[in-house]
Amino acid sequence: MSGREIFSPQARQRAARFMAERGHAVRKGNGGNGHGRTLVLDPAKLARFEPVRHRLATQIAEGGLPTRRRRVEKREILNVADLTIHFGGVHALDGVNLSARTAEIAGVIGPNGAGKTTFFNCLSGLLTPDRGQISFDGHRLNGSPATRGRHGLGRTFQTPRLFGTLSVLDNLIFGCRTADSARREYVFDPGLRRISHRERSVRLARMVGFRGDLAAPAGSLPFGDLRTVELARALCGAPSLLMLDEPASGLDVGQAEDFVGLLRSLSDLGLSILLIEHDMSLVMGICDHITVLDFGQVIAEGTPAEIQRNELVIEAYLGRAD
Amino acid sequence: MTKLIQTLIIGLEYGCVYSLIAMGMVLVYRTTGVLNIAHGGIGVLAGFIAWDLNTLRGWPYFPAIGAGILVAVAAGLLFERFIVRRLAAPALATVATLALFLLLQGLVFVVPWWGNTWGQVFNSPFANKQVAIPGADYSVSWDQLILFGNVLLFFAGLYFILRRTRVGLAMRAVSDDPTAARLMGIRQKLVAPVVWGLAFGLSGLTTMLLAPILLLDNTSLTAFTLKALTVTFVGGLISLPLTVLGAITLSMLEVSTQLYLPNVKGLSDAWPFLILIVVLVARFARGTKALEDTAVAPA
Amino acid sequence: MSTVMERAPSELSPERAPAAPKRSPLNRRTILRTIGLTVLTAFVLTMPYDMNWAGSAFALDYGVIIGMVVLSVSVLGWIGEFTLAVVAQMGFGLVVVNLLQNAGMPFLIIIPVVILSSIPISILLGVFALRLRGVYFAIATLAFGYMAQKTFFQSYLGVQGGFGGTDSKAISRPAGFQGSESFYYLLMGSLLLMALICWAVNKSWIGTSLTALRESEAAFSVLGHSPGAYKMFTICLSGAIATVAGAYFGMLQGLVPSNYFQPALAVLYFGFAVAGGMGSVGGACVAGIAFGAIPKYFDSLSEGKLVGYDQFFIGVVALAVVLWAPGGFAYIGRRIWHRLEGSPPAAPEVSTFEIDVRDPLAAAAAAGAETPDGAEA
Amino acid sequence: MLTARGLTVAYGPVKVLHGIDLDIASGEIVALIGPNGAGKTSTLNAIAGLLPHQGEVTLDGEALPTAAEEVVRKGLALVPQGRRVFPTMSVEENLLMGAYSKGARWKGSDERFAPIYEIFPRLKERRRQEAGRLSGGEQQMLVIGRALLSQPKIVLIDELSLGLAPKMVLTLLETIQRFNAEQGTACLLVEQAATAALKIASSAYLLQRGEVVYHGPAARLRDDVDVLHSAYLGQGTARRESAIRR
Repeated sequence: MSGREIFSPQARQRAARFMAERGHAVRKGNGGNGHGRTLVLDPAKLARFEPVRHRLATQIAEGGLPTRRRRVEKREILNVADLTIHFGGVHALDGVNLSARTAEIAGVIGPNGAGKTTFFNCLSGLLTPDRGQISFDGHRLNGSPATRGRHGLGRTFQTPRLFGTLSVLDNLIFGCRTADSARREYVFDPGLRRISHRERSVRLARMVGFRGDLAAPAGSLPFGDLRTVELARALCGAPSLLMLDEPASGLDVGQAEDFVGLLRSLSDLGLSILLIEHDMSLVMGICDHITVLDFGQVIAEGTPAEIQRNELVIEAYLGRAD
Repeated sequence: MTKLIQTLIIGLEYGCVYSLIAMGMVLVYRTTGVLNIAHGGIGVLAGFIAWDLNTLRGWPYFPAIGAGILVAVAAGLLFERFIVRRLAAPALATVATLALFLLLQGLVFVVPWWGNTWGQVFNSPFANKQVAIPGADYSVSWDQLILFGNVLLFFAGLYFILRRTRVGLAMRAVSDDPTAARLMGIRQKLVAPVVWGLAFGLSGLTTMLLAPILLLDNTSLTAFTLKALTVTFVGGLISLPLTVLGAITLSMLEVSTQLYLPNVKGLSDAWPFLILIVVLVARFARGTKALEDTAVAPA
Repeated sequence: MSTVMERAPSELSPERAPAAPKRSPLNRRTILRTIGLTVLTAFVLTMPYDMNWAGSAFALDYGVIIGMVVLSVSVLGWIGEFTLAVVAQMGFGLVVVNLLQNAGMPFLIIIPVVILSSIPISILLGVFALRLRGVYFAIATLAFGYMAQKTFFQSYLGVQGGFGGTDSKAISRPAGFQGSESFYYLLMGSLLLMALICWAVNKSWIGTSLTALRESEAAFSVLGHSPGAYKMFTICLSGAIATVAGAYFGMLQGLVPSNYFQPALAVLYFGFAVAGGMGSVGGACVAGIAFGAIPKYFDSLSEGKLVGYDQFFIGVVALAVVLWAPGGFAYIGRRIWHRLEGSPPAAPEVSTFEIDVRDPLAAAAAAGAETPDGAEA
Repeated sequence: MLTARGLTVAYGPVKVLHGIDLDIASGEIVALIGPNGAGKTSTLNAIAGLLPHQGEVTLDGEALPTAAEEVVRKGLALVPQGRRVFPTMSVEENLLMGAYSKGARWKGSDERFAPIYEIFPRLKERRRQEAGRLSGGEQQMLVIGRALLSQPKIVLIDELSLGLAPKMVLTLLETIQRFNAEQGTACLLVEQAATAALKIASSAYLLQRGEVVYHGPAARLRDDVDVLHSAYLGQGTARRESAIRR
């Protein structure tokens, strides 16, 4: 049974229910918190995301996506203060402050060379900043990338870094091993802890929409699948904050829309997401909060609507309009 | 006083040898990304050919060593053309130089008339000629003076080539930024043979200069090469002046421990390792911030 | 795979499902494997007698020890590094055996102690490995080996000709294994045991993790696995093998002068490992035994007239391997085996040997310039 | 003068350019703009021979070679992204390398460099300094000067403004404009900071997801801030795109 098959009437019902639920969730979130989503899904947007919903429904029908919604507590999970790093004379990051909350999607945008990826590398411990504090989930974040990974900081890379000669399944199991050895709960689906690595991997792979051969070496996958599998691997590690570095670049429109739906759904289930992305319509469409970097400094932050109106941002992207 | 002069002269002598070898390796590494492990081996080949021509066939000394160096240069060109160019990755080419190193070390035994003995005497015409140093009970041999002179000449020549000639500038451009060099119209196919020829020739020259001081055998350069390898590390495998500085420092330390602290067994031989540790600590204390390949500094 | 099969057979690729009913290649494979294993066992058991025409089993003993050393070098290929300190580690093994034998310890105690004694040195090297990669790490190990030979071994074992002077530096073979043939069985047994351990480790999740580590250290570490621990483990495993090999080497030779432990020899062994296929267990054993034993045979055949030819030919073989089969003997062997089995040819495997010679930062920058994200980010 | 037909670039399985067409007349300044990841840099690198590509690229009716070191000899110079000076070489030596493809030697280099020094007097002041120690703006001057020394018919400049202060960008753009007016060197500018580039360009291409979504006078794109805005910050992108196509 592949994703293309026609569903049973029950599956169709569940799908419809899910779609309604999602629409509801988005609007409720909008009213629920002060600075939340000013983005109201207008009919044109909805039409654009129709394929996503369709595909998500398919995944649910296959038992992929968790559908049970829980009450999600919103609190600050990440707080970065005064993060500074320089390479030679270049200040790649210069006093960056940022915070992220549970069950929200925070976006980091900025022109080329603004320091976005460097920021991620500092957070995940691949780079040591010159200065600055990072507090994560209540305690100060320092130590090796591995320790941070075990504390629940998951990430993907700008160019997907799968373990190419290992099978897709092994890649995912690799993530699951972390989750178990660090005794982490799956924020977005607590039930996952109770099933075997293998089953868990299969479920998460299907959840992110991977339809290929799980036994194939990961290096042989087409590019879009590399991204989805990398995301699934990060999810297998049971992160509480997921950092995605340009998750949609190199994907075609359909895949990108899948991504949007999936991220939104994960975030609704309680996962915090920090996102670097170039595709502005995507960022504006899904982020709750956006931080704009330029020359390593935060030049603006706010809701998508605020960012779109911000003069400084427009200038950073388009140059001075004089 | 005598001891001091002795230290300086012998230290300088070995420093010259280390830096000659190290510079040859840095040159290749910087322009092609290959660590030329065969550097010592090539010198052995050149040395034995020169010895063969001079001692066995009765050629005069200078044409013989000239021929030896020419063979080394030719070997460099052939190695580049038929092996390095076929191997896309510098890492594989590094392994190829390792294979070449083994091959050359063994070659001495394979040529029947070169003899299976360890070490051949290959004296220069200036053997046993010495110059006394005024005011000290010590004299410098002509061979040592020739070594100094040659090294100075070589440095001057290299300086001239790298600063003033088209091909030298192209070599520096390639080592600074291969992609930008291509955009300037510099053809790697023209630069690489020059580099390999130069490096192999340099190795040959080093042997010629060393042979009168030591015996010529299949490992005459190897021990030096290994030490020089640690010295290149001091320059981060990159900087020529730093490499020379490292070489001189190492040799001075070695010689002075041997002369002043003869009782501390093994200290003089431990220096490469100790220097290495100091450099490592300095390099990493200052912080290469990147833990891994992901961390690309912004352009 | 079983869980996946049970859950949703269709989730596997369509090619995999119908492949199961075909039984004939499976049978052929079983037969071939049985034959191969039998022949190999028989050959290993009778080797000293098979090779009788060529001289004493001494050469073979020597080869098996070199096999261990090459295995030690090759194992380090799992973390994508190469070491030039194996010779020094051998030396330490030899010294430890000498000390223990002088203290009157029996063989069965000596070997475990030798293995334990290798750990501090491995950890010292491991500290380097945490900081340095590729050629930089190799140079550090080289400097270490150089220092060990020049200072410690020279003062303990003495230089060539001196032999340390007294009988107290002589090492004897364990009781019952005095003859070359019987000693061979001890050595071969040890080598097979080491190979088995390495093979099992490589097949276990540790091996999977090491593959992952090689493929992307960044991804490996952000997933919460410590690269340092895995590197340290591999270096300790490699060090233990080399140290035990050194212990056996001392037993084989009796007296070993410090000259033997020159770092240049480590370069030679690295060449063997490359020819065998870096990271491959079987390839390393075969290459080590072949390159170790064959020259010794010819040495004894030619009464020493052929000394030195070995390096030349090993150089030629290594060059040929680099040019035409970068995966080494292991790759060639796998291809032949697949042809015999009639299964599809092995995927054009990239050599496991991938050292990045350039500065990691510079290499990353260079690579970044050619990849899409470097070009646009 | 420079034409590209069906230029396609792929990194492995990922296509980043889907067969684009470009035309640049001699003496023209053309801006190639678009958001991050649109394929601008890939376009330049492919034309200059740094990237394998499909499609036909001709200069003055003659097909361009596919190797970068040969392309420059045909009269096309690329100023790559990120100010790729030769850091350990002096400013003079960098400039000499610029003229390498013209067979330059030290002899006569002063006359050769004179026009560059005239445009960028700062470079003359620092001609003996190591290029790696120059400031970002000076390095950018150096790479532009270096590219011009190969006496190209057309120069491709990638992300002139990256990491530079806005004022410096304006100065550099004015210089390019001046050089273009005086020498008639055509120029293809790749810019993320679109407004400034559009000011000096006569025509423009807007690239999105590896496809040309607009080709026409630069002025129109400059005046229609909305179009640009949507292309970069994604506001009702789809509708705007179709409007442009019409």
